[in-house]
Amino acid sequence: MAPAAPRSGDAIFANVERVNAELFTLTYGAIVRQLLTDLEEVEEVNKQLDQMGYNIGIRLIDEFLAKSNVSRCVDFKETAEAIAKVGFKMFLGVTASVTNWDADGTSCSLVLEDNPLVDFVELPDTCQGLYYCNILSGVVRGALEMVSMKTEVTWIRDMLRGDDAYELQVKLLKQVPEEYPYKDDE
Amino acid sequence: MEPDVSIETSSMIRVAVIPVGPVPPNHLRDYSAMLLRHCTISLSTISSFYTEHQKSPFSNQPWDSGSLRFKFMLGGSPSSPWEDFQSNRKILAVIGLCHCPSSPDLDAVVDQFAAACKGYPSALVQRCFGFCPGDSQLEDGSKREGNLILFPPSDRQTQEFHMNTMVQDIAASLLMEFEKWVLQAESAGTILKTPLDSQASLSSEEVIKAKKRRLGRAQKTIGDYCLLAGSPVDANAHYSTALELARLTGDYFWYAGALEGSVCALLIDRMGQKDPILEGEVKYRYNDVISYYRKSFIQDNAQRVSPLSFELEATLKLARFLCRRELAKEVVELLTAAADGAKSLIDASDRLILYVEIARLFGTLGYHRKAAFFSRQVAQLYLQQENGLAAISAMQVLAMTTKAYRVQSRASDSKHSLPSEIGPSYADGGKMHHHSVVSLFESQWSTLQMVVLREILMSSVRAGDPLAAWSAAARLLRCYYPLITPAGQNGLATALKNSSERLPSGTRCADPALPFIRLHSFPLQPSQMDIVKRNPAREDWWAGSAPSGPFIYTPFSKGEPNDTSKQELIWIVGEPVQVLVELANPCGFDLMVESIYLSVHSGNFDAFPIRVNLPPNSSKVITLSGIPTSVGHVTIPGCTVHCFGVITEHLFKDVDNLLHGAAQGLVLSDPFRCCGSAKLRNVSVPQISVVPPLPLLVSRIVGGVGAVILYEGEIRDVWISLANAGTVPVEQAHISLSGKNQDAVISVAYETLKSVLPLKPGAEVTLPVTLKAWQLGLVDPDNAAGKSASGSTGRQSKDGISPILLIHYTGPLTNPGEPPENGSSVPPGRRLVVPLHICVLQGLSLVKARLLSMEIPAHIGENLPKPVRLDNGSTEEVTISESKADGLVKIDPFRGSWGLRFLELELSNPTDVVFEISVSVQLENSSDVDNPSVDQDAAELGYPKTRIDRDYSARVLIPLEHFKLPVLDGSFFVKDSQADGTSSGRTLSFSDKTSKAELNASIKNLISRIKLRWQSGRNSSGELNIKDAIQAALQTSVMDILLPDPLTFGFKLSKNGAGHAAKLDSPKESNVQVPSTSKGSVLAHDMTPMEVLVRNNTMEMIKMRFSIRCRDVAGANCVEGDKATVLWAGVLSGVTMEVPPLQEVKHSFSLYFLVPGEYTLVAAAVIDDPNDILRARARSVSSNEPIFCRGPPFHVRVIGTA
Amino acid sequence: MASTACFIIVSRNDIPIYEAEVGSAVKKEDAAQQHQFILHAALDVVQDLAWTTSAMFLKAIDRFNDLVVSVYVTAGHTRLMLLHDSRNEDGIKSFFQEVHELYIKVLLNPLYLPGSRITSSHFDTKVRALARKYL
Amino acid sequence: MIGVGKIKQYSNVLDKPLSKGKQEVSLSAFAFLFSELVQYNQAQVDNIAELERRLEDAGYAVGARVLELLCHRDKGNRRETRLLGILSFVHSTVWKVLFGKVADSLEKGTEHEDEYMISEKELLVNRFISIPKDMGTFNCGAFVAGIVRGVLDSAGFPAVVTAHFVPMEGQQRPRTTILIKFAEEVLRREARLG
Repeated sequence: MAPAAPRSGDAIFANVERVNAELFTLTYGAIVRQLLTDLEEVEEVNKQLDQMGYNIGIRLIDEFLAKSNVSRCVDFKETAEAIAKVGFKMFLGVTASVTNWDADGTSCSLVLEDNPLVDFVELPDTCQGLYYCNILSGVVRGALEMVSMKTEVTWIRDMLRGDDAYELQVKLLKQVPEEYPYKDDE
Repeated sequence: MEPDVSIETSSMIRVAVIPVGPVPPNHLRDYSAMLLRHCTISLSTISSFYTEHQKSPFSNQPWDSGSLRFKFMLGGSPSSPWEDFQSNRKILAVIGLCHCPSSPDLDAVVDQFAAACKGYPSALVQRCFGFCPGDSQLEDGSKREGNLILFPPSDRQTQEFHMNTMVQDIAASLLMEFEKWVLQAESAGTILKTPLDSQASLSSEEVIKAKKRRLGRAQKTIGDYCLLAGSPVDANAHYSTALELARLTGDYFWYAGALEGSVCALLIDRMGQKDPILEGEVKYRYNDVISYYRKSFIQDNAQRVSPLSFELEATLKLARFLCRRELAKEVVELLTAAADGAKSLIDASDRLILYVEIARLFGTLGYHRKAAFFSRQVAQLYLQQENGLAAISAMQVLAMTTKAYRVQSRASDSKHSLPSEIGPSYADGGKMHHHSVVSLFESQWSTLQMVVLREILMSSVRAGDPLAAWSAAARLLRCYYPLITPAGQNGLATALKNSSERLPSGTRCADPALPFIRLHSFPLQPSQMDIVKRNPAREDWWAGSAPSGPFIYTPFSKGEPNDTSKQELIWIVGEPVQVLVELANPCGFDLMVESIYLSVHSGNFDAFPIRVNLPPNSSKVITLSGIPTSVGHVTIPGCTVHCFGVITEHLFKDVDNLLHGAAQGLVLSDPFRCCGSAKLRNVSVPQISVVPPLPLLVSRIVGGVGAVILYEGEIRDVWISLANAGTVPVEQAHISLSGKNQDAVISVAYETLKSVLPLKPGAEVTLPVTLKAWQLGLVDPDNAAGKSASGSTGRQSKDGISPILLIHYTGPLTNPGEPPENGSSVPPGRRLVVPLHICVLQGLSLVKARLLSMEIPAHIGENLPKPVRLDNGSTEEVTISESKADGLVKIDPFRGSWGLRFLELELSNPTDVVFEISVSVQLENSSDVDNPSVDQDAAELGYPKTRIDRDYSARVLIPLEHFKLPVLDGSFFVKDSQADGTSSGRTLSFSDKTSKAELNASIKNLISRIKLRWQSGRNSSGELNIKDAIQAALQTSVMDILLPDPLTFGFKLSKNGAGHAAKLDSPKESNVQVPSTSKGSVLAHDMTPMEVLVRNNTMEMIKMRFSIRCRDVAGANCVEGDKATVLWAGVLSGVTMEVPPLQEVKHSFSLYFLVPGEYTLVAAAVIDDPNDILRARARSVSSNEPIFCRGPPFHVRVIGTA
Repeated sequence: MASTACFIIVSRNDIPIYEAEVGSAVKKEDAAQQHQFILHAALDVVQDLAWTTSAMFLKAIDRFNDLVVSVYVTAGHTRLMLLHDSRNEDGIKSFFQEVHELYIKVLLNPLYLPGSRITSSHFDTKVRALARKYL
Repeated sequence: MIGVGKIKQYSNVLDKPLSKGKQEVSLSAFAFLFSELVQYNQAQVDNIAELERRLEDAGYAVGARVLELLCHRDKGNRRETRLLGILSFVHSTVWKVLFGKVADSLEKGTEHEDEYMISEKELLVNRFISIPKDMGTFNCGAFVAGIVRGVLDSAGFPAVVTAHFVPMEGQQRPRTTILIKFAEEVLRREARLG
């Protein structure tokens, strides 16, 4: 069941209110820096970023559904496409491509050529093991959970680690009926 | 070149000041100081000494405003080849300083001085001052004329005045000399040469040239003298002519000189006031001066002599003149230019002077890095000359640079303040802001810093200053070890050792070397934790104040380091404390710390030093201990370390900052991390306050180590001994319980404790505590879990479940040491926590309890069997109870026991010890209120003990008949009917609940009278909780046990009846039979009179119809029916009678048995219009339903006749 | 290319955050140290000069013997300092400008703490390349 | 190069040209991110002051970079050496780039010589944040204040910068004023430069 008239990401992005990407990038950078200072352990930082992302995801989904009249798509495939083509575009102004579907269509990859989070980021030796963009995986996870898709989101490729792109693998764990989001940290 | 030159220098009269004869240094210093005070003498003051011989050449000398300037050259100076060129370079006067006491012979003095003056041909005036002369010297001196002036001993002030006049005199005579000189110079003129004028070839035109130039040079020189004479205007006049002439003759060098002079004259004239115009003028002219000096550079004799030094001096002079922040740019340019000159200077010492001057000027300009740079150049020049003095100067110069390079020793306290001032900034926010962290490590320019420190080290070694060397090496090693190769590190270590060998033992140094020391933690002894704030107002002084230490609750504890800073510690005078610190040795050598101890400035703490050895690249956590010595606050900024032969203080704060920087990647490395030590949040020293000595109780369980092991329900005493280990008596002590299973503590001998107060130091008291083991079943789930965890044994010695004795105790309110008013705050109390570790073992256990009933029919006889219920009768109590003792077990065959019930308890003993159990029943008739002798009734029935071996089980029978109530009386029965109300619909007025409760109450009452005690081994005994079991067992049939039937029936043979029978047949037979009958047997074919006794057990009259049945063995009715085997007389059925309350009614009848055998008589009654009580008792539901009542069966044995 | 050239970046807190001897002359340790001493001393001059102009390139602001110090002050008062014996102002200027751009990129990395040492090896190689190109 | 689809890969970020500052992301994306920043820090602190300090800290990191970037890109490598210069730089250049508009006003403190105020009717970061009552005077502007301080401090104009709500008559929402108090060394230097 294809959504009625899914507006293209670009169209929406053109209409939504926007801010300078640099402010966004630098602010995110400041956040990561703070986390590194506070938590000290890179692993902890990854966790925290993912958590933040999750918090965002579960709130962001409504706006997404509202702005792009993507009618709630039940099909995981459609959802993935929507995220990649519309979601990323309307929020970050970049488009992702969906690839590497597995046989039973429960796992795919969102591939980003570039994303505004990482301008001029270079991992120093002290930060090896940091998933700088981990917030994105959280967002995707959170958002999908709100359309009742429990997923596992992991980084396959990370340009900061010398890969040629950012690849998020999204694995559909189970498609649960309506379920309210829990906030495990508070 | 000359040091410290300024534009004004050319106006200064040089005076050589030389000691004459031996002069002790301190006096020399003193005298010269007196002299140096008078370096400017205003003309006005010297007029008195001045006498104008001929017309003074200084026509417009400013007598009122002008002055002469002196430049005293202590120890004199060699005459300069440039004297002719700049007259101010000449030594124009010589002053001798003589300490008369040390040189008695004044003539000798005079000669010496004269000799000395020979060295200064240019000197126009010579004076020798003789200080504190003896009387002889005085008078001898007064005789002589000449230039020996004696300063008669007198107070300082007069001496000063004397000195003043003397100098003025000198000034005057100099002035007169100048006049002479000038006059003759103008007339005669002199040949003025400088080293520049080549001596070599005096070719003809050279000579002519010289002649031409002479005039100009003379004018210039005259100008110089005018300046010296303090007459700028005259000077200026001469200079201008000189300039004119010099320009004409192309005598650039002298031109420049004259120009310099003119500028000086200008300044003198303006009395040093500076306005922009003047400044501009000076700048302009001096640039000329410089350029002309440069012009005057002559190639051919360049290698021998060059005007360069003058050019540089001029530059420096100008620079000094302009040296202000606003003009920094120009000054810098000048100085830079001057610096460039350095390499082309021929004389090394000139270069030295140049750099010194440049450094100074930069310094005054506020360019400290520049200054440092040139100072370092100077130092290097010094180091090039291989001698101790040079080395010392080098060291001193380098020391000046340390500030700029941020490597200064702590001895110069500026750096010392650094940590402290940033201290708070991050102590508050846990994490520091990045930028502020950065600024913390401002200017860590390690490359330079290491070089400088190395140079300082080297120079101080050369200069033979071991302390300086040590400190430099220490700073190097501590700050830059990561950049130094292990070999280098070793080198520094040896450097430290070597220099320490030259130091007196116990030398302190402000700069710490190794190891790195950080605060690790404050381990808290329980004694410290359990200090309780004392509230003298209230009796329970500890109430409301939690013990200090880790128990304080801080609302904002986000795990940030700052909450440790909030923490407060209380230490007690005289009680040792411990602090853990971590040491790190990140270097490649074994570090031997001779001693390390906490450094406490508050001076009320005795720290115990210890000795540590740190292998290469290792860290250690060590415990430092000490004893607070006096009340107050203790602050522990760091540790005092004796290492590498020197004592240093290591501040925790510094290391904290260091680690901070390391965390931010701003410092080279984290010494602890690189020793493989984990990172830990930097602990800040807590607020430590020391309180006066307190008593200190220590407890131990007598004879018991570890947990007290008890069987379920066991009761035992344990003895706890308390000893006062403190130095103050315990004056108050209160024991309270806390923790789980508090009821396990039956009693604590509070009084014993109270009685021994005050408990003197060293005294000890032992108090018994009676414990009762709780039921394993009843322990709460969490330790039940623990139980399962700890296996089947069920040992629960976990602190979790054991009760705890809390003993709050205090010393005297004001401690003897100080008067109460300053100890206004009451010394705190203390809390001793004595956990009573109880471990309960499963003991004797009740398997189950059952109710058994036994029915044995009674045998008929002449007299009724004593109804058991009568036992409760108040008559002849004792005997009855005695008889009962065995009656409980034996059963009277005649009486039988109908509806008798037994409680059977089955017990098992899973333990490995033998248990002896004894059941006892308390005979207390609580229901019989009107019975006066209730308490007497509270006698106990002992049962013989039963022994249960290990792993066996046994049964105990308890007859319950004694609980039967005598009367089915209202008072009790109302209660009972309530109890039963549930079943009878009419008693709805009673709520189920209460009725149930009542029932339970009565049951409890019953149960509580049955006790089952056990004993095992010597001292372990207890009571088995069987209540529940019994309750369960009784619940159903409790009514039957408690309540008697409303009616009881008893049969007996009536005697008279027997007699009557005897009449019937032969008397002798009857005689024979009587005993037989007495045995309760009956003869067949014989009329046997009997009677039935009906007793009313209630309080009301009972109307009823009753009948008697007789059955044979087969149970067939043998009275009625066709083949009846028994004939009868009297009424057997439908007998109606009324029995008054608690009365018996007799009904007689006779039976005639046809067949011998066994018969059974039973009486049964139907009660007419029964009352509630009866209904209730009978549990009848409806009101009209008849109520039956049936007596126990009676056996009759019928014997056949022959 | 300059025979002697010592390039150094000094943070606004006067901490050297990058050092490179980029001269063609054979490296001698004590010489290198001397270079840094000169540069360190020059900071005094810079700190005054920097406020007298809004230009970033301050040209040659100091010298010692035949070594000249040229300085480029960024907006954030990070100072690019070059000690050199050649007199090729334009080359130096463009060198500074390009390094400045590199520095900005480093600075934009949120994981780089302003004022701390620049450890990126890419940066180093690029700077040296620029030195070869312009000095 | 954001949002331009396929872009060429760079071996290293240093090869990547500096952006022209034209790229954009959706406001809500920033809003979400920012609220996470606030929430995270809120969880780290005990009191408002500390929270504001941390936000300011975060802002500072941004400001320090913005200064360097903008002076290079938008000011053609000119440094601001005078007080008014740097202020207008903040008020116009920085604001324009970061918030898409010049700040509403830049005024000099009336009573204090060393105080200046930049005011915004509706500061970007305050548009989507509603302050719970119990947080009293807390102002997310602290982040912006931090940015300003970062710019000023890095440019050599150390100052204390704070954000305040200033109620406006006729408006239900108060405006936010960034109060700048310069260190006296700055004023002294200004005096010297004349």
